[in-house]
Amino acid sequence: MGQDGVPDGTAEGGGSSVTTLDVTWAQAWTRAAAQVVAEHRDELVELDRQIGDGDHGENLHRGFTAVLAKLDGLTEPPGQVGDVLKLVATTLMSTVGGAAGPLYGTAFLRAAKVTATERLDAAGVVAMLEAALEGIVVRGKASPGEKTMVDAWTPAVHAAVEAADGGAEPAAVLAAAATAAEEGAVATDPLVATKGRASYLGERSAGHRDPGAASSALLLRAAAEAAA
Amino acid sequence: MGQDGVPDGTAEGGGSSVTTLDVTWAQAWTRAAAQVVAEHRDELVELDRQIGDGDHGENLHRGFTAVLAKLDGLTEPPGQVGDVLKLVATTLMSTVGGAAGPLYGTAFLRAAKVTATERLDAAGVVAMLEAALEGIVVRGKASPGEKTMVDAWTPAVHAAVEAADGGAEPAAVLAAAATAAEEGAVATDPLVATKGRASYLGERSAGHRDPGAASSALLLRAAAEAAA
Amino acid sequence: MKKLINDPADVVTESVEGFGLAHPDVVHVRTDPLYVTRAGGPRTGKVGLVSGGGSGHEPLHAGFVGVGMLDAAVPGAMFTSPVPDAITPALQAADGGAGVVAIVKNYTGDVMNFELGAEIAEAEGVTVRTVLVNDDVAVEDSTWTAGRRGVAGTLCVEKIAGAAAERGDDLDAVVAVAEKVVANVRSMGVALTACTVPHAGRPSFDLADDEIEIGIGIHGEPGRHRVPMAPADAVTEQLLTPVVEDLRLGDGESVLLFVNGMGGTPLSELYVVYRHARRLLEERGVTVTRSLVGSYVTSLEMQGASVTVLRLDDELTALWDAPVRTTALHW
Amino acid sequence: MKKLINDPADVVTESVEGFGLAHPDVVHVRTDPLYVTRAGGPRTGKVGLVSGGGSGHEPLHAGFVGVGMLDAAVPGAMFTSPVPDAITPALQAADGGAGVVAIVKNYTGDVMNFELGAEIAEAEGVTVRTVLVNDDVAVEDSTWTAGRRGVAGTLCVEKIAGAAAERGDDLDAVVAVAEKVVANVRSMGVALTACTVPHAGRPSFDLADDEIEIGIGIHGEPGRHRVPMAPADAVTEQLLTPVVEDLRLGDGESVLLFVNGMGGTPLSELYVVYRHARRLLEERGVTVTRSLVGSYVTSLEMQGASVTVLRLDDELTALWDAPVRTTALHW
Ligand SMILES: Nc1ncnc2c1ncn2[C@@H]1O[C@H](COP(=O)(O)OP(=O)(O)O)[C@@H](O)[C@H]1O
Ligand SMILES: Nc1ncnc2c1ncn2[C@@H]1O[C@H](COP(=O)(O)OP(=O)(O)O)[C@@H](O)[C@H]1O
Ligand SMILES: [Mg+2]
Ligand SMILES: [Mg+2]
Ligand SMILES: [Mg+2]
Ligand SMILES: [Mg+2]
Repeated sequence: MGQDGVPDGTAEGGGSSVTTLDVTWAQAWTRAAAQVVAEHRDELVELDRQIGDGDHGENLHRGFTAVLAKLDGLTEPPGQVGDVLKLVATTLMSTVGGAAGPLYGTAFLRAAKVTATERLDAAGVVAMLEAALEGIVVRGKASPGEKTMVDAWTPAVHAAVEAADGGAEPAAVLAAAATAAEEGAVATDPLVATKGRASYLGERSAGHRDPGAASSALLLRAAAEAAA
Repeated sequence: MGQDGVPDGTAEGGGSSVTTLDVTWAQAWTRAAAQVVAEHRDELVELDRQIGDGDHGENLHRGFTAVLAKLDGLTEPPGQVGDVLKLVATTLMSTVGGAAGPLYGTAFLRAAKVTATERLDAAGVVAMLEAALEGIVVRGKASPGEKTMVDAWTPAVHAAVEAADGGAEPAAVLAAAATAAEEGAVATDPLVATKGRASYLGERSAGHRDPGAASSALLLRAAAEAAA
Repeated sequence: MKKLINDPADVVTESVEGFGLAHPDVVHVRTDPLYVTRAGGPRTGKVGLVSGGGSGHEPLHAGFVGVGMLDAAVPGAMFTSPVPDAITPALQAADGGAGVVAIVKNYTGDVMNFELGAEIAEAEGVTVRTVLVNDDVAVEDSTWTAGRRGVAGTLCVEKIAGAAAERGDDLDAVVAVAEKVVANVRSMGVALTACTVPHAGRPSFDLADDEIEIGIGIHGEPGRHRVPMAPADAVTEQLLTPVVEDLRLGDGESVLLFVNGMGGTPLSELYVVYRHARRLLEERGVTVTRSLVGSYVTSLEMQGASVTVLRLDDELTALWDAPVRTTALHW
Repeated sequence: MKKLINDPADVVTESVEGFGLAHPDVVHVRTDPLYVTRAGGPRTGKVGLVSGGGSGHEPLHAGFVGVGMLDAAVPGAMFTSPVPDAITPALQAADGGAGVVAIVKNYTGDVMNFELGAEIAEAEGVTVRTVLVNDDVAVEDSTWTAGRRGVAGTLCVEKIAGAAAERGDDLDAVVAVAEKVVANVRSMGVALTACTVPHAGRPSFDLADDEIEIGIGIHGEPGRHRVPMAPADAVTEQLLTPVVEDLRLGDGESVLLFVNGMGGTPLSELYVVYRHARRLLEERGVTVTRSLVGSYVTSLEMQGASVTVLRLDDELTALWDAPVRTTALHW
């Protein structure tokens, strides 16, 4: 669903059929993201309750509910992938609050800037993910290993690059990214947080999954499924 | 203990040996009272928690602890029964607070006034109990059946009069009063309170024992046992 | 039970000592017997104002000692009326020669202890008049009860009588205005949780997770009835309606609306209650011209709130607005 | 979870609406986006002061809007920093032409959202300077944390910077005095019970009946370590010692001692803590010249307290004493 499915007329390379992701996919991703956030709201609240302040699921749910309303209220269909991502960015920025609002807001804003196009190929998907991670790092100044959402996005970008380099199609690139993000989120469990609210706990933050890494994995899986 | 035990030299009537209670008994009563209050402190708190504010046991315990300290601090032994009761009265009045402080304070003060003597015979015991009840009623303006300590003292006085009329000795008069007070306290269980803090509960005060009636029974039993 | 206390037997004294240390410019604390007076002592010729009662309702009453309100406060043990031995010297200390008004919440214990304390003070030459506060509409005022209790409305009586005394009203006039407030103020409270008296060590009543207790007093006594937990607006209506009806508030009247926290309630929730109570009053044509929201007459750490309405006229409004400089009320 | 709220999603808006209705003489509430300004708007030529953060800490920050303190406050969702969309107009509304100081508690979310909000306001022509408050000594200030949190000391920064702005200090001077307060104020808190965020519906952490959590923040976050329940004096010492040591307070210095309740703590207990904290300071030769005791920077209905010490000099003392007319602080 949402995947263009039409072999790209100007496909290059060794005869592989090349698909691209378009604005329909972007909308499908957004809707899928809103749905997984709603489904996992309580789980994310619980993760944040363990090592934070218990609002992460609620904040994202409020944000994506607003995103859906914005999407439904559009009078003209968005023309470019970036239009959808920009709507997501600004809405999250103005409704989520907390740490996640600016972080995801900046991620989607940067992603939107590099997707001012009607179609994304594998390289486009990689560029989008790289821009998103860059936005998170610019805003939050965290490095990998600090037990934040960076620990989901970094391996995701890595896996996406690798998949694209290996000739994978956009959907497969996203799937690789999602899987890596999920592994990255799980890998935050033993880490001691040194950024964000969990850092106040010191050693006691170990043994819990970072909520932002968990939600990042959910968002990336939604992207992959919208493309599948 | 504390009972004089010496047949009264001027005994009248049909050859029965008459005993009297003296200041030693009054002190023994006071100490016994302090002890039962300490032992039943939590029980009285619990009764008051049910239909009041949960302080009755604590208040009496604070009061009788102060009474003991005063008694121990006396430089001269008290000469009359009333001296002991007056010490109890003023100490309770100035340390118990709440409803029970003025009520017991006034009871012991009135009782002290009619026991300005070295010895109490059965009639003297009756007069003492009557004066105590009168003090409680003057201070609290409750009638029997309102679920207050009056419901322990009224039958106690009644039983004391009856016993004395029947020729009982002081110890037996007190024992009859204590038993009647105990029955009176139990009989407050089904009553709906119309005086004191329990009255705020209306119908919901039924099914609980009045804490002041319960403590009154304890004090009267202590008096009887000090005379036995 | 977890509390920031040392020995339960010392909590009142230690707390009042701390209070005195923190606010030497406003109050002076005397121990043994324990009472609190206005810093600087009584003003000659001013009617003195004294209140008191069991502790556990802080800032009531010691928090209301200061210019424009009380001259002295007598804190009893937790939830236990103070003894005459403390009341008498407090009445004496508040006397500036113009007599003293004792503002007493209508509880059997408080009434009797103040009666005794006043008797002795009078014997020592202090003219004492007593005003009983009985604003709690949860309790029927009938021969079937000890009469209505004094709860949060007490603050209104103390503030307004305090202003009258401060501006130089004589004893009769201060008593009259205090009684006018008593006649025009009503309250009703709800508990979401019970409180734990330190020496008891367990909650004053047991309340299920989905129940609330309507018509509670401020001593951890259970209320009049227990109802299922409901949204704040519905609870507010259950508190406000009997208050308004008992006052027979009519279209066009002006009131003070006071939403009081029981000690453990977040301020944010009190404003949610205030918002709806105000709407309900407005729907009845009643104008809220003065407001107070906060935890002023508490029941230790109890969660819950009470709604107090005071019918205002120009005199009461002006006295409410008059300056007050206590640790808990200040304007 | 029992709370006096309606829908958890509406609690902040309804509460702030009620707040605005109750205090029209002091504040003005704007909704959508939600922020609170001083009644009467900004004073031309005065440096504006804005703060904000997640809700659930009431009276912080909206309760500190008024003459002598804040010009605007931005309440976020419960325990969630407000969004730039609300921060920007609040900064604009506070601007009297002399620039605005944003007082931001040092949390990742607050810092980032205020950064974004300020960026947009600056693009609209408002000069914004930000002061980060990070008084919580429970958190190590190192590369191993997001830096120390801002907790109850924030009140001191807002009060003193507010007084400086009110007396006409320019932007640089207000920032300088705010930073001076930040440099000299430290806090440490303890939780006896956790709090429950409305949308979460269960306590923010689990604490056994005989345990307390030392070093908690104000967002229901767990603290640094868990210890057995102890008498108030012992707990007070555990709070005060790290504060004093971090400040390197020496013999002969003067301080403000601020004992803050976390929302569900009886005032009487706060004074017990105050009493011992003051003694401990005096034993070190430190003089407590100013005091504040009450629940000002809270964590919903959490039971617990924090101890804040501010090193005073003549300038800070005079600014602390300067008149303030907000709903929560008034003198
Ligand atoms: N500096 C940072 N860089 C990247 N991610 C961060 C940073 N700080 C926090 N986060 C992420 O934000 C998540 C928490 O988001 P949320 O609960 O919405 O915010 P808050 O901590 O303000 O309540 C954390 O789990 C973490 O993944
Ligand atoms: N008007 C009254 N007359 C007689 N006894 C009363 C009256 N009011 C209360 N009492 C007694 O006082 C007891 C409560 O005492 P206590 O708990 O010490 O006082 P308080 O109600 O002030 O907390 C009641 O159980 C009742 O027996
Ligand atoms: Mg969070
Ligand atoms: Mg009692
Ligand atoms: Mg009592
Ligand atoms: Mg948050």
